[in-house]
This record gives sequence, structure tokens and C-alpha cells, in this order.
Amino acid sequence: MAKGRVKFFTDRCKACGLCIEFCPQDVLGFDEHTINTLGYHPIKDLKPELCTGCAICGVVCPDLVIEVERE
Amino acid sequence: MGHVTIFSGAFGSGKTEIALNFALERAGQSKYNKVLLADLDTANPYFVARDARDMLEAKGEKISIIAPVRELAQADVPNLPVEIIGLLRTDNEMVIDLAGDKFGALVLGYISGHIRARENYDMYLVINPFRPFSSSLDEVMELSNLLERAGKIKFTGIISNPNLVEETTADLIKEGHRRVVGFATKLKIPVAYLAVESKHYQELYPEYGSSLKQIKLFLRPDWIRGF
Amino acid sequence: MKKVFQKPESLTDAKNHYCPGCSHGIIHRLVAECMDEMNIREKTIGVCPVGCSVLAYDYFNCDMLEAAHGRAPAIATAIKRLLPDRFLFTYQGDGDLASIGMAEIVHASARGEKITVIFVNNTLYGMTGGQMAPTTLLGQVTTTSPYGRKAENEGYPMKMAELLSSNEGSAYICRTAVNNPANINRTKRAIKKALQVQEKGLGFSMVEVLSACPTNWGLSPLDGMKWIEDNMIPYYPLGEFKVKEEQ
Amino acid sequence: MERVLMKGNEALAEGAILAGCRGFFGYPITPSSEIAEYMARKMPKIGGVFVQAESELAAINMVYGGASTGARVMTASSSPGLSLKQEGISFIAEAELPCLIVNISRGGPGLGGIQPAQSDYFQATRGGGHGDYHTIVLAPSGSQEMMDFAMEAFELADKYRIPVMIMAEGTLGNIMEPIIMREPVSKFIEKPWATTGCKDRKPNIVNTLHLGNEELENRNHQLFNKYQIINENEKRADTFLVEDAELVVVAFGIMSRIVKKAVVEARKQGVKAGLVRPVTLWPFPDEHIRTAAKNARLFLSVEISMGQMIQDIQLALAGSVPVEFYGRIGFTPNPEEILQEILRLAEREGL
Repeated sequence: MAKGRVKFFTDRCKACGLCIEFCPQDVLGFDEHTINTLGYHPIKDLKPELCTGCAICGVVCPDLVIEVERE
Repeated sequence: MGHVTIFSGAFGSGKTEIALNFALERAGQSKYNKVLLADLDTANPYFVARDARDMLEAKGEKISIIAPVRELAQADVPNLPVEIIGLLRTDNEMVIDLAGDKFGALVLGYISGHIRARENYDMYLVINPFRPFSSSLDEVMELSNLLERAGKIKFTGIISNPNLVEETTADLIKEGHRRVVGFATKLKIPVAYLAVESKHYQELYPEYGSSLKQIKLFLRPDWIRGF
Repeated sequence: MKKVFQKPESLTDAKNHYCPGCSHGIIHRLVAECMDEMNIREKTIGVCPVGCSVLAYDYFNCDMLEAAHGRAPAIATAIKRLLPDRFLFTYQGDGDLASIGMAEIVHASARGEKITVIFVNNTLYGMTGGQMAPTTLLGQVTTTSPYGRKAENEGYPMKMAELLSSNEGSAYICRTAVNNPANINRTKRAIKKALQVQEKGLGFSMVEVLSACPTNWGLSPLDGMKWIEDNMIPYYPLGEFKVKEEQ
Repeated sequence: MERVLMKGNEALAEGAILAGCRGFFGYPITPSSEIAEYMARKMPKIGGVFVQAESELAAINMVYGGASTGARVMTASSSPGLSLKQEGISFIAEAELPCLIVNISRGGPGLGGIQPAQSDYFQATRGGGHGDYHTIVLAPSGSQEMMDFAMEAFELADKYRIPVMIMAEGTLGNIMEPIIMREPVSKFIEKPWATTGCKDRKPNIVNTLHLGNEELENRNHQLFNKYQIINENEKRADTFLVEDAELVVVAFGIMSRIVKKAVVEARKQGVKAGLVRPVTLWPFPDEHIRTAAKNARLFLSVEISMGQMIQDIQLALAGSVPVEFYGRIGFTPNPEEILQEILRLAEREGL
């Protein structure tokens, strides 16, 4: 059971990928099956079970895409 | 050595007009060839003694106005006439018109050593109690202290110049003069004289006698009257 | 589970217009988080510049003004003087602050105005399309230094934090970067400290933030972050340059 | 009623204080500096703010900031300084921030000289900076009006959310006249738009950027609707002996007083002269001009410039009556000089 959980406001995502690069657990990736209103493939938690809720993804995100919960 | 008479006071106290009148009066009496009127108003070149230069020269008065050279006469740069120090060290009768407030104090500080070196000088504080910043004892004391400290010269007299220019009345002069006498008493500086425009002279003479001096306005434009 | 990271109240819901990977969004959020944590949103007035952050008034959820190019510190000065118990921040880029607004920033600092300046240094004019700024690095190619900035021709990049820290009126001057999570957290601490310095009335405070402009640098967002590390930080050292303590 | 002897500059500064002005932001320049000096002495004693700015640009932007708090604020400068302030004035006009901007004007172009002049008329009445806008421009003619107009300027500024300019020649700033001290203003209108911190309300934004085409055009229409209302309600002029006047002289500011003397003299010599004195330079009192044209054969614009207001007179008359010009720069024409010009024109026209 993951200790953390990320929630996305995917319509804000510009697919800069900073969250993916800085996530220490490699939880995140682009959602290749979706195009958001801005025209990007938004991010998605590809491996949610690995999330520790460290919130680094939110810290590096310039666009307020991510909310993070932790136990 | 000729007498040096310095006129100092707040902005707009009337010292320039009074200095011009005083210089003209002395020009008639002085044993010197010419009375030198030094225009040291470096603060702001509006309504300064040098404006009267051409008129006085044309009338052949025994007055020479020492002021910034012509091209600088209309400039707002602090252009102390260079010859002033030299003139202070030679035998002349001089009338010095300082700028108001701190500017006057600065210039006075610069030349005061040369003035003190001469034995006979007077420094007058011109007060119009109907002007801002010289309508209360506190304000007049502040001004007097500022000028005396900076110039290292003590005032020898106060010139009372109560007026509202075109709207001056005899009663107004009397009321203003009472206030100036009050300031003078507190400052322990004697009142040298009460200056009034000629038109009030006759009416006030019985009350003030020889302490009254009539002055003529040289710098005030005619067109301002009556409208 | 409890929320440990979310949009601060001091930002509006508006989506920002910045390019992907642009640091402005991060810096906006850090300022807003500090406002939330200090509970000063309703007492804060921000002044935004001409530059990419010209629309910042749409993003900050507090009273905001849009300034003429470079003049934000003059505007903030007057507001702070008239309303001394409010918090004033200006948010300025390098062209705005270090070029056209040089006089305003130097004198606000010299006067010790009790305002907080967020200075976003990304080495060029982002808004107008990547022209040379006072902070453009030597050798750096921009649209107006197409052969790379040369000292002989364009002079040297200006170090604003160092320059302003020499002013007696400056109470807190710090340079940080937002190129990795650790530096982002340091930036937030610096911004908070600057606002606290303002609260204590110690004087002028500024945080210079080294930021990425991936679009005009022609780099991916991640490479932009690396570019800060490799090129900017060596010339613009991080750290606190002036910390005035309470008397 | 307390009467005091004040320089125009001092009277204006005191008038601003009586109007509740509590912020002065300025940069020294002759012949306006006494205003700043007066404020520097007074503001700290009445809980106001005085800042000597690092430049004219900073000063006008401090006015922008100060006005945005809802406080009554002002700046004062002289012609070259006003040129530098134009950027800020354009912003203030667009942001609809009420404030007072004073031009104690001098001769130009360039550094020119510090002699009084009226050659900033175009700059003052056409906006002056970039974009379509106006400021209300008041032209006092004496020390009492320097005080009274300063007070009125703040009322107009608040009423219309517009920068109001007082333009007065350097002479007027420096000449001393007795004035009646007015009562301080105690009633001020609410300014719910002010950026004072958003406690208990939604955030306020002071902004001049309008990126959308329609948004920009609408914004300009809004401003011009306001200018139209001002144009309808605030035009002011004094007229003197214009009823039967065949030669109407138009002059503003200090010139109007000088011209008045000349008009009286001309009447004595049998010339039916009259005077229109625009009090507001913008909005220009064109109706007063047209009314005065009833019996007029000729107009004469007297200005301390190379001829600027004459264009507004010509626009007002729309070719119905010819307009002559008499002006000087570096000198203020005296009554005698203007009388001679009136007599010359009267003779030429057979008046």
C-alpha cells in the first residue's frame, strides 16, 4: 500500500516533465492516451503504488497541476 | 573701511526691495564713489536685485550691482559673483542682499570671515509677519538661529516689514509691527526701523516718527495692481 | 491521508500563461505559500512589472498593480509610505529591474524602503523574444547578441544582489535558484525571511532568483534547469549577501 | 478670515494640504522647487508623506502608487520635468487614478531657460504622453487661485478619477500676493477601487494592460465617454467686456491679467476690445469663445509661446472670425506692448 497519493489537475499540465525527472520513486510519466485542453499529454501516476507522498513533484511543478496526500 | 550692511531673512520677507532702497539712500550720502549692492540671491532668480540693474544704471544712480554675469543672471545655478571676496577686502561701502533661509545661510557662511574682519557692519533680519514660516516666534527664532549659526555673525537689528503688498493698510501695518516688536523683544535684537511703502508714510509718521522708513518697490510688476 | 501539498490560497485558480518549464510559476507559488504561512494575504499589495510576469495580477490573489516598465519600486515605495502596516512586494525581471528600472531599484534600496523585491533573473528579455539583458552571460547568444555577448562590446553581466547589498538601506539580500527541489525550498525560505525583514521594518529586502527560460534558451525544461546549474550559478553565486539583524 | 502673503508656489502647496493631500513625490527643478520645499517642511508635521524621488520618472510613478491607495497625492515640476513624467501620466490616466500634477512652466525646447512660458500648452492639453487620453488642465492667474485651484483639482480628480494638471507660469509660482486661507476639506468620497489590501473583499487590481482588440477599444471608449462628460460639465472661462467687443483677446494664466490691463487701456482709446480667459485649458472653453465672437471682427491670441492655444481658438471659431497671434518667449509681454498690438490691429481693420 502506497504511503502517498498524488492528485492531478490535468488541464493545467504543460508536459514540461520536471515532476517526472525529479520524482525519486519514478512514479510519474506522460499519459500518452490523453490530450488535455492545452494540447499536451498530461502527467499521470504510472506507478502509484510507489508514491511516498514526498511532494517533490508538486514543489518543482510550475503550473499547480499536482496535489499530494500522505499518511 | 566703508560700512557693510547685510539684509537677511526668510524667502519673500522683502529683503531685496529693502536692500535696493537702502542702497539708494546710501548712494546719496556715501563718501564713496559708488555703493556696491551685492546680489547674492543664489536660490532662485525670480525677482532679484539684478533685475533692477539696468534701470538703476540708466538713472545714473551711484550704485553698482554686483551680481552674476549676464548670461548667468537668469540661470538657477549657485553663481556667487566671483568678485565678492575681493570687494569685501577693499575699502567700499557695501550692501549685501542674501538669499532666504538656508541658501542665504550657506553663502553667508562662506563670506562671513571677510565680513567679520571689517569693523563696521550691520546684519539685519527682515521680517514680514504675514509670511509663512515667519509668522510665529518659534519660526522666527528658528530662522534667526539658523542664519546666525551658519554665518557666525550676530544680527544687529530687525527690520519690520509687515505688509500684504497691494492690500496693505495702516491698521495692518500697526498690527504686524506689534508682532515683530514682540519677536524682537524675545530675540533681544533691537528693531532698526519699520519699512512701509511711501503711500502709508504720512499716515503712520505721527505714531512711529523717525523709526519709520519709506520704501519704493522696484521689482513688483505694475500689471499686478488692481486686478 | 492528509493533504501535504496543494495550491496556496494566495494564488487564484487562473491558469498561468507561462511556457512549459518556465520558472515563474514556481516562484509565484513560493511567494504565495509564504503569504499563506504568514497569514498576510489580505494585507499584501503586489506590483508586477513589464516582462513575462506582466499578467501576474491575474495569478496573485491579493491587491495588485501593474507598473510601467521598471517603475515597480517607485510605486511600491509610495504605497508602503502611505500604508506602512501593509506588505509590499514587487515582482520584477532582469530587464525591468536591472536595465530600465535601475534607478528605481537602487534608490528604493538606498532609502531602505520596507518592501520586498522578487527579482527573477533568467539572463534575457523573455517577453519580447529573447533579447540581451544586463544579466546575459558572456558568450551567451541572444537575438540582440547573435554572436554571443562580448565584454568589449556589450560589457559585463550585472550582479544585482552584490550591487544592492552595498547599500546601507538594504536589510536582506539573497540569491537563490529554482533549478532543483533543494534550491526551490531554499528560495522559499529566503522569500519568507525577506518578508519577515519587511515585517520587522528593518529595511529593503530582495531575493534574486536564478530562473529558467527554456523557450528562449532553446532548451528542454530539464536542460534549462541544468543550464542554471552549469552556467548561471558559477557566475552568480548563491547565498545571502546582506543580513541586517534587529537592533 | 486669515490673510497671509504667499508666493504662488506656497499657496498652491498649502491649498493641496488643505484639500487633504498627504503624499508629495517630487524632484527639484526651478521654478517649481518651492512647492517641494514647502511640502518637505509641512508633511512630516501633519502625518503626511514627502519623498524626494530619484528622478521625475520615479516621482510620477510614486504618484501612481500613492493615488492607488486612495490617498490624495501630488507631484510638482517644471517643463523639462513634465516631459519626463509623461510616461507616468499616460499610465495614471489609463488607470484612472485621481491625483494632482503641477507644471510651474518655463521656456523650452530642451533646457530652454527658467523664464516663465506657456509653451507646454500642447503637451498639457493633448494628453502629452502616448495613447488617447486627457487630463483636466487648470490655469490659475494669481496666488489665491493657486490655492483654490489646488483644492478644486483634487475634487475634480476624485470625482472623475482623472489626473488633474495645474499649469502656471514660473512668474505665478514666484510672485507674492495676499490670500485668504481656506478651510480644510473634511469630506472625501469613498474609493472602493483602491489597492489597500483585500481584507473583507475581493482583490482590487490597478492595471493598464488590455491585450484583446475589443477590450482595448472598449477601454478607450469608456475613457472617452468620461471625457465627453467632463467636456460638457467642466469648461470654464472668465470673460471681460466681450458683449460688444469687436476685437477679442484670448489669454490664460498670468497673461490674462496683463491683457486685461491692455484691454482697459484700449477701451479708453476707443477700441472695443474684450478678453476671454480660459480657466480650463482642457476641456477648452470653446463655447465661451463662440459667444464672445458675436460682434467680433477679429480675435487675438496672446501667449508666452510661439502660438499654441491659437489652434484651439481657431477650432472653436471654425473659420467664422480670423485669429491673430502675438507671443514672446523669454519675455513676458507687458500691457503696453499688448496695447500697441491691439491698436495696430484695430487700425488695420478699421475698428
